[in-house]
Amino acid sequence: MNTFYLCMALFLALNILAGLWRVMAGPKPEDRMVAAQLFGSTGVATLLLLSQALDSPYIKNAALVFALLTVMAVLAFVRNTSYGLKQDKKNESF
Amino acid sequence: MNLFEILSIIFCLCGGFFFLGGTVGLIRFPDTYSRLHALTKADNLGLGFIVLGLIMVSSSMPEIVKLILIWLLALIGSSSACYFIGNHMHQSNKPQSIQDESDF
Amino acid sequence: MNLIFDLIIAVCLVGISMRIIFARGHFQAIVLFITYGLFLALAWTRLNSPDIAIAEAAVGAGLTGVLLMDTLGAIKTSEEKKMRIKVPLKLAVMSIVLVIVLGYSALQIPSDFSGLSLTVHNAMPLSGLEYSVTAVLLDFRSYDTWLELGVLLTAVIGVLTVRRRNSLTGSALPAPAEPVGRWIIKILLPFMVIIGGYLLWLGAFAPGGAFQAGVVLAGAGVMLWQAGHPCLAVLSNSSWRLLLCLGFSTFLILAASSLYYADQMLTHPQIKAWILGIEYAATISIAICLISLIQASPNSKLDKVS
Amino acid sequence: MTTFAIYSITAVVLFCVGLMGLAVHPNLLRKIVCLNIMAGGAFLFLISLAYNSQGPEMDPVPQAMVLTGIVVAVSATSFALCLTRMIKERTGQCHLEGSDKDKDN
Amino acid sequence: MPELLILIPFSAAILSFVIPEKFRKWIGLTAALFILVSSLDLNKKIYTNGIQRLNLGGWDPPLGIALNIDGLSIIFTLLTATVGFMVSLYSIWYFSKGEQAEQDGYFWPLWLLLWGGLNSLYFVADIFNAYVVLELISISAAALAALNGNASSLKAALRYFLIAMAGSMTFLMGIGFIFAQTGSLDMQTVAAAEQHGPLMFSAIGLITLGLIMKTALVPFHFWLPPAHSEAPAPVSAILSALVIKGSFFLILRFWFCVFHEAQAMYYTSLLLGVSGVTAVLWGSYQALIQSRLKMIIAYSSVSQIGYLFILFPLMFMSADPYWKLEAWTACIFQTISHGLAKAALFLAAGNLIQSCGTDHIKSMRNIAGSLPMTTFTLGLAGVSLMGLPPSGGFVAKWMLLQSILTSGQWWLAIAPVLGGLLTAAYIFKILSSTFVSDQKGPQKRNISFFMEKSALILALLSILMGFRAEEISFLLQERMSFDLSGGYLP
Repeated sequence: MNTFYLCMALFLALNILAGLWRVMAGPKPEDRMVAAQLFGSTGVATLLLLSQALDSPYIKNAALVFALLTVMAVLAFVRNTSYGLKQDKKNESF
Repeated sequence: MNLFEILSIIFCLCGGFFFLGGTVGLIRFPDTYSRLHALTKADNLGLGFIVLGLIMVSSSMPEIVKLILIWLLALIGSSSACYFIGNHMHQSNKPQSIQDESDF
Repeated sequence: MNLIFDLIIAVCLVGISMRIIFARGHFQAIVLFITYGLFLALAWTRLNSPDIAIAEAAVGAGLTGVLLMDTLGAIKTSEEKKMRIKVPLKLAVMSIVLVIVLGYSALQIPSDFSGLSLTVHNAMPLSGLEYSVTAVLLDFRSYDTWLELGVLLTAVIGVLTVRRRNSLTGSALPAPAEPVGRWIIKILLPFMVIIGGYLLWLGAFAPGGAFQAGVVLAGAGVMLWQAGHPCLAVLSNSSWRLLLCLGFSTFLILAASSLYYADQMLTHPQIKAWILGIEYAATISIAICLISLIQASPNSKLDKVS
Repeated sequence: MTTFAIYSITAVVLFCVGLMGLAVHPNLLRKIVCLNIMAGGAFLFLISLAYNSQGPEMDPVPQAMVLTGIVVAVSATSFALCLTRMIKERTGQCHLEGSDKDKDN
Repeated sequence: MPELLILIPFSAAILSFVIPEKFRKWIGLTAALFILVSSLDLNKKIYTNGIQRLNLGGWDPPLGIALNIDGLSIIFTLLTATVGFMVSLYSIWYFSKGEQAEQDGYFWPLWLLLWGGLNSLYFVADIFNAYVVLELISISAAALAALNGNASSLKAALRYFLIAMAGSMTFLMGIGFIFAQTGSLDMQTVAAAEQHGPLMFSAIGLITLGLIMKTALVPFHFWLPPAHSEAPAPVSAILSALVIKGSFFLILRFWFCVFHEAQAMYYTSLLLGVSGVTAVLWGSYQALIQSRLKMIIAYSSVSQIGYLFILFPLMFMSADPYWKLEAWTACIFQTISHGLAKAALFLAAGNLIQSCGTDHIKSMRNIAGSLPMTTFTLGLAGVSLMGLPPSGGFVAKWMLLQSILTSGQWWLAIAPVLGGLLTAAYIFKILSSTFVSDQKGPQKRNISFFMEKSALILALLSILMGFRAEEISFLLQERMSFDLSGGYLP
């Protein structure tokens, strides 16, 4: 059974590897960011499968943290462009 | 091998299939919007199936709750990230905006 | 099967690191670096170190990503066009020689290497803790942890010095225009706080602990700040400063009082409550320091202009 | 080949790649990223040692060392990035070569 | 109690970070006084009672972390306390007026953290602990180097910091190799373990490489001159007199306490010797052709660091234990006298800059008339750097030359002979320009009494330490926790 999960994890890791092509090819920064997003959810799945395959339940916490925090980089990406600053001035309230 | 394990395998395979679809979409689709679309949908579904597959073999209730929580958080995270990227693209495609690909 | 997995992770790590160096765009390099963090997290998982995996997931995916993206946003220029990196032959040869020498000696590591695991294992009952990594961090080698908190504090003071800041006043960002930006914060923030607390609680007997919890809480703070909330700037200047040095000074007080009472620095009664108290102080201070590092680095006046 | 051998050699390679990148890349942001690659290599080496240990459990000491190291690396990275930003603001450049003149005066 | 030397600076740093800015300097000065007193007290204890080894947290090494206080630690602690106290005294007035005033609030917490880090480094007995302390020192030193806030100092600080971080990472990798070989982090246990084979070879290489990057030995010296010359005067003094000595201290600790893998050390020591001789000549030559006073002093650091590394080939090639001991003592003497003299020079240069507004040699006309005491300080410190009797520098260079000649390695003698001549040349270059009298010189500002005095005292100490040579030799020869041929004493 564990071998199966490991195989699945391997398969997902290969998926990420394939997705790396998009990061390198671009052409727009958004494309690269989309690929990074793929790595976020695939990474969570890989961590979950590995946790099952290696019988270490605490890895699930790593997946949890990963799922929780990946969006931060995207937020930072969106903020740090001219658009982010232009739009921000319209709405100053939280 | 009991029924749950078989179900788990089936679900995980389904999940893997969706992930594969997402990756193929990311690589093959012609423009950013459709890539974004393919990717987010397929990946969230794939993650859902994998979580389902792992729930089948998990032993305790807290673990199941944690798995579902992970899926929900990933769902929230990736859908809003998708929105941010899409919205960002939409805005920056308007004239007078940065298209500086060498630095970004 | 395990070995194939290991090999693929290894090849990916090396490939990505090479690509980070040779990539022409900085943005691409940063996205690749985030991926590098993900693969490292997979490697930690495979190597049976959930603690490091959690920390790497939080740091690599969250904080370092934000730091690098923010800096890239601040430094982007049009003058520096795409440049191809050329490695001088001499340097390439030197690197290869270094790899061969170090790799050869790494292969000589005896297979019966046991490290300190037995020593720690035998001392575990005396420490009053159930989880060995936490025991090493907070009990056996607490001096290191103390100084590590000192490093974090020094970095904060360093950033404040470079920025000529005395407080975080004026460091708030404008709020995002879209409703989703505000909505997601409201959804995710409670989860972050709860999960941070959960990891802290877990640290006493399982992988987790002060640092992981601190990073997740710091993530919550940084998100709040990204959403336009003043975040740490709502604290009064003195309480913010006190919170920054909370962890370091807790250890300091412990060191001084144990020197006075027990004639030996950093000893404490082997009761769980003591260690947990230190751990809680360390968590808060780690979170506050990390948020301050991110929040203090932009210069509000200059960044808005560019 | 064992898991330990694979990871320790990878660690060495990552370390050297990071060192080389630090030496050749003129851009400061990239230099700092390279420094983090080096750190990743050093951490991976320590953890592979912990994995290799023949004790009753994984050796916790290298794990604690790496946790400490990660905190230190994050602090150092953010401090260095802050300096980079400041240099960019002052000189308009993002590398260490060239003149050290202030942009303003 | 030795722990106080760690506790006092750290508590003062926290206190000075929390309280309002105008009180910070008084906290700093009080702490400096306390540290000076307790290090003198500790010196007396070690001198009479012998070395101390303390376990922290109630755990014995290798499980816990220990502190190891021997003659070497004491000498470095005393050097740091002396220079630190004088620099603190100087800084109170230096940062009180003009454009320096806004740096005052930032200076004290960083400097006290740095001081605490240095003191913990001198007591270090655990190799991973050494890494953490080194990082503490690097970050605070880089932040201090950037204190000016102008573009060139920021660049210099970042260049320094990147090298220091690369050095730390290399050092950490070396720690990994040592741990892999010996399975321990405690220096005493590591020293007792078997050490041969490629693992230890790599470890010695990595650790030495990492530390010489931080010590700015040629060819890793390029970061030093800008970083030291762009910083404010007290910071330059701290960086050149103490911070590079900190990483040099660690090299000594590792080479003489931890390692005893003879073959690897033999080859590495040859390399270090060649680099050292090159550094002496190259640094002095560069100092000679500079036109700014602080650049001359900074390049002089590059060359003076070179002398320290001549120790290594002497130690591993000379067979006679007596001359080994002589070389060892010479090296430590050189460290102390260079620390004191260089701090005095940088403080005096700070006085000149505050007085003339610039540190170009050409604009320092008539300084001897308007600032006689500062000129005298420059002269005294110069005497020590050149190695004229009766200065500490003379004792160091004399002993060095003697052990070079008896060991038969004539090529090493180039360094003290040629280096001494070049040093004399650049010191005279500085001094001669101060005596040019020029009635139309720019308006000179007055310098605070304490700023001149603290520089002068440091210069005097670097001369006078030649008279206390016996006590220092006693500490170095009888109060060591290790044997010079490698390994800890039982």
